[in-house]
Amino acid sequence: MKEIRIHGRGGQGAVLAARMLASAFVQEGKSVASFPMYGFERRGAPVVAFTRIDDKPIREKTQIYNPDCIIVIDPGLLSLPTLFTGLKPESVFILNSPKKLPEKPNDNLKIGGVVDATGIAVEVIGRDIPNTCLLGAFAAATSWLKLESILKVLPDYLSGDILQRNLKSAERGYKEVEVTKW
Amino acid sequence: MVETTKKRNRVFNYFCQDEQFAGGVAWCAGCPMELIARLTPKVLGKNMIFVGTPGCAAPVLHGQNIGAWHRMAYLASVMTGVPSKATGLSRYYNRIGQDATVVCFTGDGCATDVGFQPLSGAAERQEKFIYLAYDNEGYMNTGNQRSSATQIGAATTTTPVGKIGKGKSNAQKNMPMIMLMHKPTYMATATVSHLEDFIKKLQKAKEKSKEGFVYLHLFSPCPVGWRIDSSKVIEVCREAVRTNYFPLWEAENGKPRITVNVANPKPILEFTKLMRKYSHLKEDGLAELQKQVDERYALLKTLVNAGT
Amino acid sequence: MVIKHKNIFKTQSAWSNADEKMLCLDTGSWRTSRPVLDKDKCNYCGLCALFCPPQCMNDMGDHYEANLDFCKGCGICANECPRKAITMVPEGEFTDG
Amino acid sequence: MVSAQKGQVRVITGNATGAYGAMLCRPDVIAAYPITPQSEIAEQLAQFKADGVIDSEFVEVEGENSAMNVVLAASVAGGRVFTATSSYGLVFMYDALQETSGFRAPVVMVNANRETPGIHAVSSGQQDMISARDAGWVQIITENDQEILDQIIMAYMLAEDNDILLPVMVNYDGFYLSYLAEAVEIYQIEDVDKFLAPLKKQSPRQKLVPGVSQGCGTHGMEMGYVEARYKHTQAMERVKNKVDEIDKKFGDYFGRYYGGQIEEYRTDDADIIIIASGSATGTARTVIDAKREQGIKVGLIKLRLFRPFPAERLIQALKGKKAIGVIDRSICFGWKYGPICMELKVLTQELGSVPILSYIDGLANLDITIPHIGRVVDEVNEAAKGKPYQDVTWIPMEE
Repeated sequence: MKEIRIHGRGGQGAVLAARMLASAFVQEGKSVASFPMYGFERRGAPVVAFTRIDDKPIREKTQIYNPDCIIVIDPGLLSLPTLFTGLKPESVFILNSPKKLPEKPNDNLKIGGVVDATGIAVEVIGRDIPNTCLLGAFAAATSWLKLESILKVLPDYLSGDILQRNLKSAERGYKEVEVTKW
Repeated sequence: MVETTKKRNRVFNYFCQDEQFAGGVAWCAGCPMELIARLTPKVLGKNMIFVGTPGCAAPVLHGQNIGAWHRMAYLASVMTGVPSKATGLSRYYNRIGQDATVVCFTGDGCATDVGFQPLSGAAERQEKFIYLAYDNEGYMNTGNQRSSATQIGAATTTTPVGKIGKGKSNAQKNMPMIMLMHKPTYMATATVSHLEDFIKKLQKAKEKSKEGFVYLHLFSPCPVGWRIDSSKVIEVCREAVRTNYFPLWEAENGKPRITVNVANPKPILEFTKLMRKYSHLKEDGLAELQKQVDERYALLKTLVNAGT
Repeated sequence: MVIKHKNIFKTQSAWSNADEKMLCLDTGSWRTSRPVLDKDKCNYCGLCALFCPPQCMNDMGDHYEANLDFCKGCGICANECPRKAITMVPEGEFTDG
Repeated sequence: MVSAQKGQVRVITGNATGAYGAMLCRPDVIAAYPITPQSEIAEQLAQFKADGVIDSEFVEVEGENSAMNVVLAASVAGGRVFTATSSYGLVFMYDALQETSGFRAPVVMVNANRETPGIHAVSSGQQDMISARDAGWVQIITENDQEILDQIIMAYMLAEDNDILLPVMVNYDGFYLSYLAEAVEIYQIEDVDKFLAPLKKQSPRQKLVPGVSQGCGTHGMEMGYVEARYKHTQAMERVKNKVDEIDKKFGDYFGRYYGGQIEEYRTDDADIIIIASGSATGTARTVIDAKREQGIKVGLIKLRLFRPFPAERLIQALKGKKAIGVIDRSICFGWKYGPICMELKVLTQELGSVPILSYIDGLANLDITIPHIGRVVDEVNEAAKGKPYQDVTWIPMEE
């Protein structure tokens, strides 16, 4: 089983990203479970979303304490003291940032991917919704699933012009992510 | 011998159905609500269905075990659920093409107080049924406690007159006006002293309830709680109209129109002297009551004039 | 010993059925006075019948007569009669009352 | 043996699943009012209506109390109805809940479990459901999204059965299942029609019809009241076997079985049993497997039916076991034990003097974690060996 934890803020699409990710893995025959944890739904408030993927049915219904991958949608959340808590050895870190990746932020990290998802989203989508771009980056950095699987499920969540722009955003995330292996 | 006209009173012609209630039912002698309850099905006809609540009407509207006091279909409800239950019924009957005139039959306590939220909600959604509130200005069934429909100065068991207490200290909630602001498809005030006016409004209510929400506010003084001689109850209704204490009007789609014009309204004393619930009021108390009546009537007139 | 109770309701839940059992009270016994009509004064206008809360005035063709089985003796008919043709008379004055 | 065709598999949340479940059963009247964490159901059903997916009457009520009253009345008039709520919404329905069960209206309602008492916890917990346990409803608790969908279909089969005629509340953990996206098979609506078709072959139930001299909600006077209450409790008793029967029929038709009143997991040769409900049972299975590998003979009972309480099935499953641990996601004011544990204690005579350990966990969105359940298993195991044990443990307070 792989466990992915996504940190974002209300309105950035963390919850949707977790769900899209789950859908994409279903395309590849995996079992999935994804849920967010928040109280009141408020724009700007920190949100954490969880996605589990496995070859066999997933039974656990707890929050994720020992993630295999952390995706940070809002770079401002890098200062969260608990961000890397419980990280498994050899895990993956995906960051939305216009800057370079910080030098191996945690000992347990094996792969880091950084992409200016906000920049790309503003350019392609016209708004700061970096989630689909980060999914593309995730696919490229982890190789846990194909970009095509992500592109294939986006129409379940989006439609029309916005869908087209998000498809493009995901593709650019896939291509433009800067991957570091430690 | 007095010459008899032998002409049937034309009000009888409005009745399309026989009496639906048992001859003897447990409502107080002289209660105008009994008259309202008995006339309503006579005018509305066969496919009317009652939704009733605890209150003065309930012991008769609702049966006892398998027995019933009337021949109509009914759904019993607690105070909070009446308009919502009527919504459920009218929506379902509408869906299956069943002809139905759904009538909520509630007192002012339910309409103005504890059951107001769903009433307001159903009105806003323009649910297709008739909400009939018989207003006896308090919780008469439980022993004459005040409701928000109780008028200023009135003595009730929870606004008693005593060394300090002078009856209810706040003015009555202007329920018809509140409902007017919901812009129901049709609404009207009525009372049983003006029978033809009342019955015509019932007929219109039935017709309009096929299009949207209908609210009827019926003045229904309580001989027991208000301490009125039971023979004078219709007279009290009449004086309520003649003093403008309870003006008779109707409104289609939010446009009010006075249906019974009172050219020279009598002073409020002509109304209050018929009952003992105001008997403690001195000049200032009566003046305050008169002020409330005048203000409310002025507001109504303003809206009537603005609408035309 | 278990006493077997006979079902009141045929259904699972509690429903009343007027066709099976129409309830009726002897409200005539509530009365302390009864309406007495002076036929000479009556013009058959029908207001007594229309205003009667229990709607228990019988149409006799040229006048109305209270059904004393149900008349609660409220006196509205007497008060509302425009010709003052109805008088409320205490029940004690009637041998059957 | 499965006769239904394969449905469409979609990754959707528990809330959306609830809406799909309702949609598949073609309700005549739906009324719903939004409340976290259930709002998505109201939204999704409204969207179905807007898209023409359902032709139900959809009433956008002004509060939960009205939602229950609307569906109650439409149900009494003969319709199939649906509503959904959570937490204070359920509490706000309380008078109407009593009427609905008292009128024996086969209403199906989804309740996304959320905390209720005074402290305004916008978070998961079963306290709402527990505070409505004596409202005369059938209460069923589900574990995952697919089970929500399946249970709604089974709920109609149960509620509208002429032997039952009771409202059914389908519960699932708010925040956990309400927002949990999982792959869910959404059956073909024609298959659901076929599955529910036997309901139409029953003799028609009593209905409220304008122009017919019948009234619903008559004053139950003396023996009338007693009789109605007696019939209600008798129907509650019948629910138990009916739940098992429907589970079997459902499984034979759609291919998924849930065990009926309770689901037993590795209980056959178990010495000790953990009882849990809702989403925590999924996590518990993982723990049971791990503890089995350590040589602890532990099994799990997932409580699906909470009202009526599945006493007979539990006695059967628990007979001869050496210790029992019960995990409650709510509390029971007036007793120190959790509510499910308290109910289980009624069976002490049948179960013998076996240690029953009560655990309170998972209140207010706190996780019922793998280590938590692991601790429960270890302590129950020690108790089974005759060691002294703590009666009640509030796990988060002792961490």
